[in-house]
Amino acid sequence: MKEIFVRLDRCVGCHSCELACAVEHSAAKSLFAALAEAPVPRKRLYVEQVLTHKLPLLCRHCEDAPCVRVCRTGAMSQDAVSRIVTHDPERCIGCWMCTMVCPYGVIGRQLERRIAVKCDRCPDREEPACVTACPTRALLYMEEEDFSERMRRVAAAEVVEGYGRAQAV
Amino acid sequence: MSQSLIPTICPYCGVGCAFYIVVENGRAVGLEYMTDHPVNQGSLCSKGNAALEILDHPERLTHPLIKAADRFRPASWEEALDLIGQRLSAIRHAVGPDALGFLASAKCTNEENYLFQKLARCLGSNHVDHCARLCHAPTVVALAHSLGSAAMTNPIPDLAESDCILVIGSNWAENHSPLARWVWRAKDRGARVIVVDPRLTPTAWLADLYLPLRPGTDVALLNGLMHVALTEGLVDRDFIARRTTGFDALARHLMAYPPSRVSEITGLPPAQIVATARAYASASAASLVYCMGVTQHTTGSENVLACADLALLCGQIGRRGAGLMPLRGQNNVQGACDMGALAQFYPGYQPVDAPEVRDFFAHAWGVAADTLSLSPGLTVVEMIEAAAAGRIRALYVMGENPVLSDPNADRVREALSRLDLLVVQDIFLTETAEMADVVLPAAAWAEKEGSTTTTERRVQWSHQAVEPPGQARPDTWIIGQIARRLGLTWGEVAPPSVLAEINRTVPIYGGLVPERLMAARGGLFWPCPTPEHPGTPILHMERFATADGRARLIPVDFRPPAEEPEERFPLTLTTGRIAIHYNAGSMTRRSPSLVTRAPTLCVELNPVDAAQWGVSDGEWVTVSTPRGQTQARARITDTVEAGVVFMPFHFPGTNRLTTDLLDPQAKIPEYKVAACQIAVARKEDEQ
Amino acid sequence: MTRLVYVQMERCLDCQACEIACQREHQGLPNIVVVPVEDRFAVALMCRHCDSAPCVAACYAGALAATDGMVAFDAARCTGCGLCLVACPFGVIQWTPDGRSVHKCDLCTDRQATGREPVCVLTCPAEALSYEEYTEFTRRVQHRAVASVLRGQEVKRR
Amino acid sequence: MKEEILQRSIDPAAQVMLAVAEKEHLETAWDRFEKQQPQCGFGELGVCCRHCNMGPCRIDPFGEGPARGVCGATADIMVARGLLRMIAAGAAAHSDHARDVAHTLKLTAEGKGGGYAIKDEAKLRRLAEEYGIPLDGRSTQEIALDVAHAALAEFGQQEGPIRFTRRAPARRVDTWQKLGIDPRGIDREIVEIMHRTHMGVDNDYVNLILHGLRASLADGWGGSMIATELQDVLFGTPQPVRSEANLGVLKADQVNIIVHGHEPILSEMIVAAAQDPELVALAKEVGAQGINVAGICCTGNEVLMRHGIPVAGNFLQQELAIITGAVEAMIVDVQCIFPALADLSSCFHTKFISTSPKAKFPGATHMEFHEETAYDTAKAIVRTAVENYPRRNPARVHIPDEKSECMVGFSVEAILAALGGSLDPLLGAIKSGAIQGIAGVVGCNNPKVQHDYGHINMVKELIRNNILVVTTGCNAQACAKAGLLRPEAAELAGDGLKGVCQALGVPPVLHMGSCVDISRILVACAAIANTMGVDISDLPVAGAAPEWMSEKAVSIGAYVVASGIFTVLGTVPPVLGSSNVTQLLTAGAEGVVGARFAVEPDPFKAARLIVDHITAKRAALGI
Repeated sequence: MKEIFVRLDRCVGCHSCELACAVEHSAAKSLFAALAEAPVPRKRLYVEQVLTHKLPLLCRHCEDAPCVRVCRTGAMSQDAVSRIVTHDPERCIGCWMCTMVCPYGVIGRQLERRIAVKCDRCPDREEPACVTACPTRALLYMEEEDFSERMRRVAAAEVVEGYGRAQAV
Repeated sequence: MSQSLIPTICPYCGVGCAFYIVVENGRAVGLEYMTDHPVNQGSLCSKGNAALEILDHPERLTHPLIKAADRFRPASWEEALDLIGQRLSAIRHAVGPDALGFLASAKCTNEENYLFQKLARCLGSNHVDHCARLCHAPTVVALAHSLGSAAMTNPIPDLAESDCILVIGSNWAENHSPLARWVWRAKDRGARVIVVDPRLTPTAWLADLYLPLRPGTDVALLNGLMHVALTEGLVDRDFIARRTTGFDALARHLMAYPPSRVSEITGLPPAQIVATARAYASASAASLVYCMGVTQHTTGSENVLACADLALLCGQIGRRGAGLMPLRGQNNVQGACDMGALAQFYPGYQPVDAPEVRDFFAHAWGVAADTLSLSPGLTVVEMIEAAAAGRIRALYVMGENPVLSDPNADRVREALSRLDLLVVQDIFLTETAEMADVVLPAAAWAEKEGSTTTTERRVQWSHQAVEPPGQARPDTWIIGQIARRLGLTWGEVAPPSVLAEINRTVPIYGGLVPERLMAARGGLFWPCPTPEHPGTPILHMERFATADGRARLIPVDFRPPAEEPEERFPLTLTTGRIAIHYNAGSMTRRSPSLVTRAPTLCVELNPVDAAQWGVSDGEWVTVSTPRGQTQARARITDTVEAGVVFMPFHFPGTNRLTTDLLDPQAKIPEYKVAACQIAVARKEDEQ
Repeated sequence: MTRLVYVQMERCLDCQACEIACQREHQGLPNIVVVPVEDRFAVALMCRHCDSAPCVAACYAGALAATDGMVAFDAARCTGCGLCLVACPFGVIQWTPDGRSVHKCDLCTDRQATGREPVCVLTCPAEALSYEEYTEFTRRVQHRAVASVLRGQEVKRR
Repeated sequence: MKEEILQRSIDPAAQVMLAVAEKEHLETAWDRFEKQQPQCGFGELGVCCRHCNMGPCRIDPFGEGPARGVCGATADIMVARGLLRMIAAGAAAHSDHARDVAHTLKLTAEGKGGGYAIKDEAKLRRLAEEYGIPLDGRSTQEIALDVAHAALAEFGQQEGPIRFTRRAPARRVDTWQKLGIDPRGIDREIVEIMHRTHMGVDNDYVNLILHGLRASLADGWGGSMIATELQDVLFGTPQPVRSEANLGVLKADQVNIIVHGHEPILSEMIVAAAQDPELVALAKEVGAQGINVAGICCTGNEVLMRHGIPVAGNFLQQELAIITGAVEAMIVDVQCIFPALADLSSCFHTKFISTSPKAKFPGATHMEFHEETAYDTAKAIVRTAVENYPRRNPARVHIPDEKSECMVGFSVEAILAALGGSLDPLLGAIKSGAIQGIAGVVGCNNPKVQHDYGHINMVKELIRNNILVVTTGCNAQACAKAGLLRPEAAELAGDGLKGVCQALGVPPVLHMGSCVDISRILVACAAIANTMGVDISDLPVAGAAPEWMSEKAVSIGAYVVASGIFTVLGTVPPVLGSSNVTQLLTAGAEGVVGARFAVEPDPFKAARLIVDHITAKRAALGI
């Protein structure tokens, strides 16, 4: 299963992922046309900043997800195979329990109603729109093993570099 | 119908939350939140929300009562006061001033406590003490020794600036609830919160690390933390060198407390001890919050010294976010101590055995110097003992309920029954008042004015909102009337004029003049020596309050609790408070919205123990110790370890079980540890 | 956009201040309930003022109505049938002591008329309750999430 | 080769070169465009503001995030301010070009022009009359000097009017005056845009847009028109001439010199120097058969129109030309020149030579060009190119075969001449319906659109519907490459237009010049309107920019609409973030200036919009 990984040092806060997300969740799937839609398409991820650091926050599709646990109507559910947490607007009563337990604050609302909206990993796309949109590749869509391997390679390179420096001394 | 909002200070705990009383036609009709108060920011705990329920309570005392033939009869003020005056004079003349005992009140204002101890001392007795003895006497003793000043070093909102908050023996989530917002704000910034408590309390809910140590092993843990900090090089060498003395001796001493040994004593894994030490010592600013889990031991003073040592060793004191924070219990326990309602101190912690101090006060109070005694008085528990032994013959109790609050309650009852005169001045007919010869109806907090001092040394003025019920009168008035009948000429005793006298006699209160204090929203911090002084929110920033300005590092050794489980009493009883009730419960047990939520005494025990003793949840059990027994409803929970049982002390009963063994220095009883046993109550025992 | 009472559940320390404040404000009937869970957690439950509120759907008398972002209750119309109690997913509609009607959170409508916040929010010592717009609430949660992620990152860099 | 590479252009020559680029891993604008994907939506919508350092500020177009910048600017304000700054830059580009032309005329009149002469004295005299300059008994030089001074004065002039605006019908001028957008001076309006769009000045989007129109009019009826007219005076007014277009015009056995940019001042001299016997001899010496000059972009249009110098391609072909491996020198002046050319030419023997003191390029050889020493510098540049010929690697030469014939040079004067000296035949054809109307199709290339797809399809669609197309800029070159500028292309036109073209022997698409020469279209429209006694906005005419990309195009679009001509854009301008501004430009403007914008990326649908518009205008005129 692929996951969306965030490279924490890469986000420059351009909000492109947010726009791409909203556009992907529009009927027209085009920025210019989406502007005129009703309901207004909603983004499902959020670029936030703390001190000087910028970071896109998006649903982590937690295992044993709190939002699924608290949902009293079954609107929020986790796919048994893909582990993707999705939300069924038909069953949502807008009680906001999911929002209140989400550790990341990434369950949004549809403006016109108090209905939750959240990341669905772009089921119509090979790669989620936010990942495609990120100009600095801060977002990566890949298998967990691949991401870890990538991190290991970086770590190994650093170790080797450090070893080299130590030898030089 | 015009409504007015009168600002007031909550009568319950030492946090000093402020709120408004909505007054209409002279009656308190509602409560409104004061969102701009610097500590509670509008918030109130359950008790604060119910505070108004005691004002118009049907059980309020509304006229003086005199006991005749074991029954109370209403009396006029003249009669009651004259009777008290005559009896006190008679005992004083017949037996001497040392036969008079005075229990002041941490629920009363600074002005009232000041007058009360002034009355005792002008009568020649230093036997004036109050329940601070039962909560933070070790803090007063130990911190005065170590830091030179016995109080919380930093304001409560400072907690939000801490990067590590180490909580030892404090269940502030239930007992000082408004701290929660400040701790959460620190956590939001990434601070680590470590809670040390034998019980998994709601305070421990928000801990990043929870250390369930064995009751009474705090010194071992604290020494262990210092050992790790020292051996890992995490101590603040610069701070130690510049600001302290005694490091070498302490360092040598600590070598005896490696984590492995501390682990054996405390029952905590060594890794937790190491992690705690690292988090606390390496934080850029760390606070150490402690409360009665530290003080209410026979080793209470040593526990406090060890806390101070740890803070000093790591340089975690005298800065924003770095403080040593003993949380005081009652709304004015700090003030009552400041005002000299302590057996060994005049107001402002000036020792009674110093002749120059004695002379100063004799002059200030307009009495002959030899009227004032030079020998330190008896403390709370000692007074009870002296009463039992017949040495104390008259006891004047202002707003305390020793029958419930003192340890070994059965003995307290017995001792009080031996008195020639017991005068109780209170708002309700408490368990102690029921034993009194004369009961005087006092005004509740909102029915009078005066200043109180919070746990953070914040002195705040509380305004009168309504008139007392019936003939109830403010304590200052009552004390003044008694003083007059004992031949003391004090002139006016209204709170502002008493505060003006305090300004002159208590240097740390010198600048807290009445007009300034009444106008200061959020109060002022002592020390505040002059009317121009801004007050001192953080203590010890430049120097400590010792003679040489340096703090003393004082090695302390672990001693086991006085009473350990044995065959007949195989369990360890520990006591404390719950969110819904307050101390002896004379107010909260009469507050409908509170008492309905916690109507009976409970005893918490671990499922393992419950199984062993055949106790099921909700069942009545008998809890007994070598001193006595009581019934309580069992509450089975794994938040206490096996072998430990917990009982709140808000109901009659709990303190029949606790021990009156004392810390030798601070004379505090060991409420937190007693050996006990439990058994399912027999039908006929059920309450 | 309308404000709502949000609960940060991890902050609740079971002090029950909100219950008592609410009870005082509503003539002795608390509309918020703190439910302790396994002695390690407590959840403050009150009417969520659901968008598609099951209680409103269940109420045939028109006593419950979704208006202005809240579910309002009109006691005068209540027949005391109790269907709303059954429908409520959170059990926060309760019988009055006489069993003839129900009571539920009214977001302290009377107080709001004079610009004052609901009492449960004001009184909560732990700031577990907040009365705010949806975006304010999520923004705070997001900020904390970012901060904690970054702390992890900084530890890694160290 | 990847299919998508071929999809980048419909031009077969371009396709060949794109394949070569792909094979040799040479990066082109299309590759960089892909790497820029996805492009910033805030920028696309115009709701990103960097006008002050409290920002950058952005407005969430979906209404969830911020609705105002730090200063409080709404989407309306941000979009309007951003659009105005584009107009300012575009108007500045055209007008600064014009200033140089006027300056060259002045130097020439003073005898200081290094090789320039006055080629169209008749036009000079007509202009002098327009400016109210006495002619009697004065020498050409004296008159030229006065005209140059009069033109130069219009840049710094503080009070209007700008002279050529009065070529517009009186009703049009009246409209401008009523709206307060009759431009006062060329530089002034541009400067005022910069002032008004500074933080905290003009924050009323309507007020802002109106001033944008004023500044654009100072371009279209000022700067651009001055450039066109004075270039005609100096270099001759174009007359129909035949030539060739596309990369196939490069010659394998000759020294190939490409002139690229926008001004004829340089390229005229290069063309002359390339015929210098000395240099031709030198070329032979180094083994070449001769010197071949070809153009790209509007400087190419200038020499194409006046000298029949072949054109190697339009804007997006500037890199492809170098990739042929057969270019000895790419000589550039100003505007629309990729800085990427420096790196790309370094992969070949090609010399990338910059000439303008205003436009330097890292990695280029700078041979600064001044009017006083124009010919000498031109010779030096050409010599450099010739001397570079031996360094050409024949193995890397890929010159596509593709080139098309074209007939170009339809200045207003030339069209009049073709019509027999009067507009009446044209008006007759329009009234009869043989010609339904006239569309000016202009503008750039943009990798957002398949290269030339928008241009060619729209033009074909229009002529099929009997709409006479006049063209300039990169559209003109696209049409040239597609063979639409041949008289034979009349076959592609509807019967009415075909008949007229065949009768006159002209193509159905008339090449009117470079992008400043859109002013010629304005002049033509004004003349037609004046002849018919109506306003320009009443005419069955329209404008289109199917592949526009530059800020100049924004200014052009603005003055065309402000002149009363309905204009269809093929790429979306950064205004959609403000529904108010969008509404004003695409609807509200109609009631104000009698014309509006439309945006339609599909050239067929865009052509339909124009046809419908023209049909409606005809109906309104009762023809």
